[in-house]
Amino acid sequence: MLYLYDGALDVPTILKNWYEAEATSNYGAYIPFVGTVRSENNISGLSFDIYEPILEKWFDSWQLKAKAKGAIIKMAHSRGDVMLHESSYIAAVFSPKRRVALMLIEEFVEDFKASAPIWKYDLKQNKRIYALERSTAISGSGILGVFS
Amino acid sequence: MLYLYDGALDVPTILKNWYEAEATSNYGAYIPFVGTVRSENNISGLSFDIYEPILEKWFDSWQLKAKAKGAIIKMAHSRGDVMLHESSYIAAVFSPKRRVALMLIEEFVEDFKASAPIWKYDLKQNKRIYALERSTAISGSGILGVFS
Amino acid sequence: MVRVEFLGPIQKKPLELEIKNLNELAHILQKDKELSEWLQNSAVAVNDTLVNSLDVELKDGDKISLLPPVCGG
Amino acid sequence: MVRVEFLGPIQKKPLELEIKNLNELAHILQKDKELSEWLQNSAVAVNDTLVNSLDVELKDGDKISLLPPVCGG
Repeated sequence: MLYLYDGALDVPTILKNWYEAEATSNYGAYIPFVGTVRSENNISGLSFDIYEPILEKWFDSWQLKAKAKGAIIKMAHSRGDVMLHESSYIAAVFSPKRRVALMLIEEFVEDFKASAPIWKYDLKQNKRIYALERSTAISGSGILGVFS
Repeated sequence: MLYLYDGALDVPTILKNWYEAEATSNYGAYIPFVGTVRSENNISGLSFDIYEPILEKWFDSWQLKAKAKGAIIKMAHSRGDVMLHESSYIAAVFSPKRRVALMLIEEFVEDFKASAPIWKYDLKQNKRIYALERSTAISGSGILGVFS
Repeated sequence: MVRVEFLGPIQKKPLELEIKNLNELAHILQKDKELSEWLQNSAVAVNDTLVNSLDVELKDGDKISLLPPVCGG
Repeated sequence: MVRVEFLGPIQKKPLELEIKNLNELAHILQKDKELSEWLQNSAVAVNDTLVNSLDVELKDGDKISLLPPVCGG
């Protein structure tokens, strides 16, 4: 339940499809998180690279954590360019109970920001500039830089 | 931005309308919470009474709290009967930043459960039974019961 | 005259009472045995604002609401 | 032969190296001045599993990936 799309996400359709897919699964809470490209720093948009093999493993490990609490997670992300006010990211939790859903969406989104192998670039004057200062080194980074 | 409906909510349409209404407001995060009627205790559905004057005041006070953080809140709730696997509640936060949105949706939904003047009834064999054991006394309750 | 409304599951018609404060209301309602549990677990609003104490003076036309335990969502 | 891939913003073609462990890889990559910052802030995966130490033996056909700082969403 990891969906990658070229370009911007069709948010209403994805939210509708996910809601309807779980309509009779007896989940009491559905919490999507939708991330949209904001106008700041004179960008015309953002662009994304994704390394899918590790993203899939990371997502599968979260799906197991969710399952242990009776919940499920769905996620959609854009590859390539996403322009101002378009959306590039949706994560959603379905859970029988609201407390689990509220905790899980927060933990998932924060770990996504820290760990998911996705790289962000600002689109500015036809250039694609790596957003290093807004990026986070994955836990365990730097081992190849230590003199041994 | 408080919407009350007779019967079940049309979740895909509401999520779509809210998303599109704020599409160019430059919010980076949109987090809806959707509450759906679960099959449990042999109920055929739930039913709700709402006291609107106090609900509106409560909601307005939250809108001010959200505004102080640059965010907005929208909420939809059902009046009357909502059957199994239909949805009765949507709350959503729009915020420039994800941290504010994640904190706010949690605080709002928890306070909603504790404070919003809405009463829930189980629908069971054509009876409407007040769900006292799942309900929460509003802060300050009981002052009329103290002998004075 | 003050109007007293019983919200949600409290199955009781509104009252019109000649009272000057919430203390008087507490005395009157405590005589109604059917209300005793509701008085223990209900919040009180005067003119749609929740109050936390009985030290509230009332005037002609005020509206008092009793709000039993809630469960939206 | 081991294949080394540089992901995301690291603008470098994959390498094919005859190495037996990650320590050897560290020595080789540290000679490339253009990589020095990336080595400090990148995570390392062997066959798409992240590793936390250089004490990893490598075998023919293994794939090593360097993952610079991430920012999804």
